[in-house]
Amino acid sequence: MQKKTLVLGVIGADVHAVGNRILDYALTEAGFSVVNIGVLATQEEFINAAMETDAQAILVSSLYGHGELDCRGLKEKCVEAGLDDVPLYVGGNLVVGKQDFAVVEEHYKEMGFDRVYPPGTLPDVLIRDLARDLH
Amino acid sequence: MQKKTLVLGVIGADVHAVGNRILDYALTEAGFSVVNIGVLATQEEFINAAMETDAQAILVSSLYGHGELDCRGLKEKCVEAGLDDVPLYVGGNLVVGKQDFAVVEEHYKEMGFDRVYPPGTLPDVLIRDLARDLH
Amino acid sequence: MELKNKRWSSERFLAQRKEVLGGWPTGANVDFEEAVAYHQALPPGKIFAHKLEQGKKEGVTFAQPRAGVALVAEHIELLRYLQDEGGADLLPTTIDSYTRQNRYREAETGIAESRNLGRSMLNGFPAVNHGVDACRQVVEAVGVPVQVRHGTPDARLLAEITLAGGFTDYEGGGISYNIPYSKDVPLENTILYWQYVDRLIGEYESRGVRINREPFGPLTGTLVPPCISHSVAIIEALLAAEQGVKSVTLGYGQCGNLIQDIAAIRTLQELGEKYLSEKGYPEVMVTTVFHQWMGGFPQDESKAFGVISWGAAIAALAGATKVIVKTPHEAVGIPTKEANAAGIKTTKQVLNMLKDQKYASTPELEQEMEIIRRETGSILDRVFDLGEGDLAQGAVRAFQAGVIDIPFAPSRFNTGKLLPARDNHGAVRLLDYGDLPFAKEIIEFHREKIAERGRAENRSPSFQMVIDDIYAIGKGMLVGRPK
Amino acid sequence: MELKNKRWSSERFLAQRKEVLGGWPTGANVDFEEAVAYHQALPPGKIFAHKLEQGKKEGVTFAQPRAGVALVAEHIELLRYLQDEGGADLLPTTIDSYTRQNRYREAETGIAESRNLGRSMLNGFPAVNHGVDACRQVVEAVGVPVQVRHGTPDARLLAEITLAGGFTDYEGGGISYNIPYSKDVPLENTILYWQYVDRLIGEYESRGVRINREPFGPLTGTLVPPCISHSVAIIEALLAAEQGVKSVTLGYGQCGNLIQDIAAIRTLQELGEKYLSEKGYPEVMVTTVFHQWMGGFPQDESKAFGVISWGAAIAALAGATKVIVKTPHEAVGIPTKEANAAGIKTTKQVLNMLKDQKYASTPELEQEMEIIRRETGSILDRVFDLGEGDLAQGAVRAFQAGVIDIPFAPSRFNTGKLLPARDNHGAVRLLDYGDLPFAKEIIEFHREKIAERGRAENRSPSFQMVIDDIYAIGKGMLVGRPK
Ligand code: B12
Ligand code: B12
Repeated sequence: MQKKTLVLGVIGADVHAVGNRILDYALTEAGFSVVNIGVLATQEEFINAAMETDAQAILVSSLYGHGELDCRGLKEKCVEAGLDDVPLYVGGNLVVGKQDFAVVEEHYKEMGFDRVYPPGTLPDVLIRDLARDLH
Repeated sequence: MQKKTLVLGVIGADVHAVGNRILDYALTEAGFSVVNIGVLATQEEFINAAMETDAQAILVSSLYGHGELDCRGLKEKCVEAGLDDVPLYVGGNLVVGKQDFAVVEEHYKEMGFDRVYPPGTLPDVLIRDLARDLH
Repeated sequence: MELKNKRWSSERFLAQRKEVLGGWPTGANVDFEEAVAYHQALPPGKIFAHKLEQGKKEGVTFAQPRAGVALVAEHIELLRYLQDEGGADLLPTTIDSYTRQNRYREAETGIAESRNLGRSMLNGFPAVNHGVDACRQVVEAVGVPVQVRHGTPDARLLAEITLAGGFTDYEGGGISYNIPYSKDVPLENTILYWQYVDRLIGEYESRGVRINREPFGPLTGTLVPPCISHSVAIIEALLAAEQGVKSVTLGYGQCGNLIQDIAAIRTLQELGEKYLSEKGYPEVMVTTVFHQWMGGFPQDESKAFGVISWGAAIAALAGATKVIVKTPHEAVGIPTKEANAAGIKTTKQVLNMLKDQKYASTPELEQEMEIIRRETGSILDRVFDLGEGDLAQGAVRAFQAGVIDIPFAPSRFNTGKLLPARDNHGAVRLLDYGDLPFAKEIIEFHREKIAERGRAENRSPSFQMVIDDIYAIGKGMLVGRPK
Repeated sequence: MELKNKRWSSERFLAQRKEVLGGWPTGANVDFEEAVAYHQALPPGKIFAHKLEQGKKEGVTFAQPRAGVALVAEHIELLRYLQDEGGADLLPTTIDSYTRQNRYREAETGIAESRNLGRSMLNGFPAVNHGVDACRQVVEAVGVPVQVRHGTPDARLLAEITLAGGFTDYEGGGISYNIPYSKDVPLENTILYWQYVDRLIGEYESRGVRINREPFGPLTGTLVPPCISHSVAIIEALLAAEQGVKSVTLGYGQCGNLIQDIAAIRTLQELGEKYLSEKGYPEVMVTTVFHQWMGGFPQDESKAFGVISWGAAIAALAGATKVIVKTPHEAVGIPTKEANAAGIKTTKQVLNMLKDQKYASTPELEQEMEIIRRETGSILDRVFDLGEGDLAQGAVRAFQAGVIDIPFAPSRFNTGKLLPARDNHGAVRLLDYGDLPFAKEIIEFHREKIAERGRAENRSPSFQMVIDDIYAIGKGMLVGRPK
C-alpha cells in the first residue's frame, strides 16, 4: 500500500516547535509520509506543499493564540487552488485564553476546517481520525 | 472605670481551643474582664456564667460546623433568664462548608444574635465593636 | 478498673463488650465471627496494612483526604469522587463531632435535619447511628482501603461497629484523642477505652485479620514540637502493641521548616521501630503519616494551594508512607467534594514529581534528628520512671507532672505550661519548656534559638511571638514577624 | 556590517538609530534626552535594577508574572490587578507575537479586532504600535518596576520605544531571542540587533540611567540542560556588558530535580560573576531569575498549582533573586487576570514560608555544581577558541559547530542533534550529546545516568524516552516512565 502524504505545519508567527516535532515523529511511525513545513508557516506554504506533494490532508497547528487571525481565509485559498477535497484539520491552543471549546470548534468549522482539536490532544487521537477519514 | 465583663466560650461539642485562648488574651489586654467558660460549653453554661457575673456581653464561638444546631434556642433561653438586653455575639466557622456569608449572617440574626462574624475575624474587629456597643 | 499496660484477658474484654454494644441500638448488629469472615473475604487491595506495607517497600508516599457527610448515599458519592477524580490512594471516613462525644441522639437529629434540608448538617459521617451494614456499603463502594478518622475519647462502640463494618484502619488513641479533643475526661478512662479498642483489634488479629492502628499525630495541630507528638505516638503504639495490634502508622503534623519536618518523619520511623522492638514487640510493622499543616490556613484558595503543596513536597522528600491532605477550603469550612479532590490532585502532582527524589542526609539534618532523639528519649525515660515500669500509669503521671504537655490543648488534665514559638528559620522551638525533663544543653539550645529570633526581630521573646506565629501561615508567612 | 564583540562607536549607533526609528511611525516620538530626564525622575521603587539589588542584599526572592493584552486601558487594569490582588513584586509587559516578528501591520489589525470584539485578540501588548506615551501610562499606573518581556529577534525599535516609555528592564538577547523564536534569521544578524539594544542601554547608562538586562534563560523551555542555558546566558551577559550594560539578570528554567535546579541557580550566579569579572566587567551587577517549569503543563488547575508551588519552593531554597510565575491556565491559554493573580499568590505563599530557609550545601549538591561548572566551562572555552578571541564570532561558529545546541529549537542555525532525557531521579541529562565539547568523564557520566534509568525501566534509552519526558509533567509525573 502506498503511504499517505500529510502536510504538517505551525501557522502564522508561531514558533512552538515541540508539538510539531512530536507529531512528525508519531505520524511517521504510524506509516504516513509527512511533509513538515515547520513553524512560522504561511498559508501559501501550506497550499504549495499540499499541491506539490499531492497531499491527502493538511494539518495545521496553532499554539500561540493568534490562530483565529492566522487561519482566516485558508479554506478559501485551498478551494481556489483546487484542494477542495483535501481534509483540513487544525489543533493546538487555538484562541487567546481559556475559552469554551465547543464555541471554538464551531468557529473554526465555520472557517472551513473539517476537524478541530482541543489543547493537549495526543497523536493517537489524530491517527485514529486520519485512519477513519482517509481511505 | 469599672472593667466590663464578657462571657466567652465555644459552644456545643466543639473543642477548638486556640482561637478561644487568643480571644481571651486579646480581650483581657484590651481591658475587659473575661469569664472564659472554654470549649465544649453548653447553652446553660453561657447563661449561668452571664447571670453570675452580671456580664455585659456574651461571646459565642463555633468553629466545627455544628453551630446552627448548637445555637438554636440560646436567645430564647437568654430572654427567659432575663438577659434580654445583653448583646449576643457569635463568630467562627458558623456553618458546615463554604457558604455565602450574607446568608449565614441573616440566619444567625434570625436566631437572635446581635452580631455575627465571618471565619478568621481578628480580635481588633471585635474589640472595636464592643467599644461601640457597650457604653 | 485498674489501669495497667497489660493485655486484657478474654473475660475482661468480653464482659465489657456487652455493655459497649448496648450503648446504642445498632450495637446489636455486631456479630464478631461473621465480621471476621467478612474481613477474610476482602481483597488485599482493600486492606490498609497491606497497601501501607507495599508502599513502604516501594518507597512511595500515598495521598489520603479527610471526608465525611451525614448521609450514606452522599458519603459514598463523596468517597467515589475523591477516588476517581481526586486520585486518592487511601480513603477516610471522618466521623461527626456528636458521635465523637457519644451524643448519638444529637447525631440522629443531625441526620434528620440533613435529610430535610438537603445538605449535610453534620461535620462527618455518624457511623454508629448508621450501623454495620451502612459501613459495609461504604467499604464495598470503593476500590481502595478505608480508614475511620475521628477524635473520639471513648471510641469503643464506634470501633465495634466500623470494624465489623469492614473498615481496615482505625485512627486515634487514649492520649491523642483525649487531650486535644476533650475538656474533662480523665486520661485513665481514655487509656482504658483505647485498650479496649486495641484489644478488639488484637482479637481480629488472632483470627488473621489485620487492622492498622494510627495514633493521631498532630494533636492540637498548632506549633506542636516533634518531641511531644513523637512521645505520644510511641506511647500509644506500645500500648496498642501490648493489646495485640501488629501494624501501626505513626503520625506527625507539619511544622513548616524543611529540616525539622524531614528530621521528624525520619526519627518517628526510627524511634517507633526502636521502642517497639526494645519493649518486646519487634514484629509490629511501623509506617508513618505526615499531616500537611494542621493549624490555621490562609482563606485565599491560591495561597492554600501553596501551603498544601509545600506539605506534599516535604512528605515526599522525607519519605513518609502517607500524607493527609488539606483542601483549598480549609480556613473556611468543610470542603465540597470538588475542593477536596483539588487538594488531592495538587498533592499528587507534587508527590509524583518528587517520588524519585529523596532528601539525602546532611550534617544539619543529622543535628536536628539528634535533638529530636534526645528530647523524645528524655521524655520517654521519665514516663517509664514515673510509671515504675508500667507505661499506662507512666503516661497518666507524665501528664500530671507536665512531663508531657500539649500546647493549646483544651483538657484540664494537661498542664498547659509549654509555650512553643518558631525560631528564626521557622522551626518550632520552646519559648517556655514548662516541666519537660530536658537536659541543660537542650534547654539552652531552645533558649538560644528563640533569642536569635528575638535579636533578628528586635524584640524580647514573649507570648506575642506565639500569637504572631499562630496567625502567620494564615497571613501568608511562616514566622510571625512583628510589623 | 562586521560582527565583533566591541563597543559600538557613537557614529555607528546614531547612524543606525535613524533607520530603526523609521521602522514604524511611532518611532518618531522617541526623544532620547527627554527620555533620560523622564527616567531620572522615576522614584527608586520603580527602577528594576534598584529593587533587584535590594532583594539580592536581603536574600529575598521576588515574584513576577507574565502578562500583556492588546489594549492600553485593559493592560493597565491587568497590571494593577496583578500588583494589588496578586501581590506581584515586579511587573512585566509581555509583547504580542506579531510585534515580536516586526509585523506591526498585523498587530494593528489585532488591535482593531480586539476593540471590535471586546476581547484581546493578541497574545500580548503591541508596544510599538501604541508608542512612547502609552508605555508611560503603563509605567505610571503601577507602583513597582516594569519590564519588557517578549521574544523578538530584532527588538531594536521595541527597545527604543519601551525604554523611552519608562520601562527599566529589557528581556532577551541575540541568541536567546533568536534560536528558540525564529526559523531562519541568521545569528550574525540578531547579535548585531542586540548589540544595538545593549548599546542603547549603555547610552542611558552613560547618563546615569540604569536599565537592567535579562537574557532569556529557559530558551525552548523543554528539557534544556543547565550547561546550555548557562552558556547562552553568560555569552549574552558579556556581549551586553561590552556595550555598556551594568546590570544583568541571568535566567534558568526549572528542570524539576531539586538538586540540579539548586545547583543550576547557584552556579549561574557564580559563573556569571566570574566570567564578567575575568573578561573585564567586574562592575556589572549579576542577579538571577528562576523560571517555574517552562514546558508542557497539566491541564487540571489543581495539578498546575502543584507544579507552580514546586517551582516557587526551589526558587526560594536556591536563593534566586526573582521567580517568573506560571498560572493555573498555563496548558490551555493566556490566563485571565484572576488566574494570573492566583499563580502569583500561590507562589508568594511558598516564597514567604521559605524565605528564612536556605538549602545548605551538601556533597550531592556540590557534585552537581561541579558538573555544571565543568560542562559550562568546556562549552565557553571552545566558544572563545572558535572566535579566535572574539566572543561574538565565537558564538556564531559555536552554533554552526553544534558546540552550543538548543534542544527542540526551531531555528535552522541550530544543529539540533542534542537529545536530552531525564535520569532516574529526574535530572535532565544527555541521551545524545551531539557535538558538545565534553570531556570523556562527563560523557560517561551522562551515559551512565541515562543507562541507570534504562535499567530501572527495563528498556533501552531511545527517542521514546524523550517523548515520554516531554509529556511527563503534563501527565502528572516528572520522569516519563513506560506504562
Ligand atoms: C487546629 C484545628 C483543629 C484542631 C483543634 C485543636 C484544639 N483543640 O484547639 C484539631 C486537629 C483537634 C481539630 C479537630 C477538628 N476540626 Co478543626 N480545625 C483546625 C484549624 C486548622 C485551625 C483552627 C485554629 O486554631 N485557628 C487559629 C485561631 C486563632 O483562629 P480561629 O479558631 O479561627 O479563631 C479566631 C476567629 O475565628 C475569631 N473568632 C472565633 N470565635 C469568635 C467569636 C466571636 C464573637 C468573634 C467576633 C470572633 C471569633 O477569633 C479567633 C481568634 O482570632 C481550622 C481551619 C482553619 N481555620 O484553618 C479547622 C476547622 C475549624 N476544623 C474543622 C473540623 C470539621 C474539625 C473536626 C470535626 C475534624 C474534621 N472533620 O476534620 C474536628 C472537630 C473536633 C471538635 N469536636 O471540635 C472545620 C470546621 C468546618 C466547618 N465549620 O465547616 C475547619 C474549618 C477545617 C475545615 N475546613 O474542615 N481542628
Ligand atoms: C514550551 C512553550 C513555549 C516555548 C516554545 C519553544 C519552541 N520554540 O518550541 C517558548 C518559551 C519559546 C514559548 C514562547 C511563547 N509562548 Co508558549 N508555550 C509553551 C508551553 C509551556 C508548552 C508547549 C509545548 O511544547 N508543549 C508540549 C507539546 C508536546 O504539546 P503541544 O505543543 O500542545 O502540541 C501537542 C498538541 O497540542 C497537539 N497538536 C498540536 N497541533 C496540532 C494539530 C492537530 C491537527 C492535532 C490533531 C493536534 C495538534 O499535538 C501536539 C503533540 O502532542 C505552552 C503551554 C503548555 N502547553 O503547557 C505555552 C503556550 C503555548 N505559549 C503561549 C504563548 C502566549 C507564548 C508566547 C506569546 C509568550 C507569552 N506570551 O508567554 C511566546 C510565543 C512565541 C511565538 N511567536 O510563538 C500560550 C498560548 C496562549 C493561548 N493560545 O492563549 C501557551 C498556551 C501558554 C499560556 N497559557 O499562556 N512558549
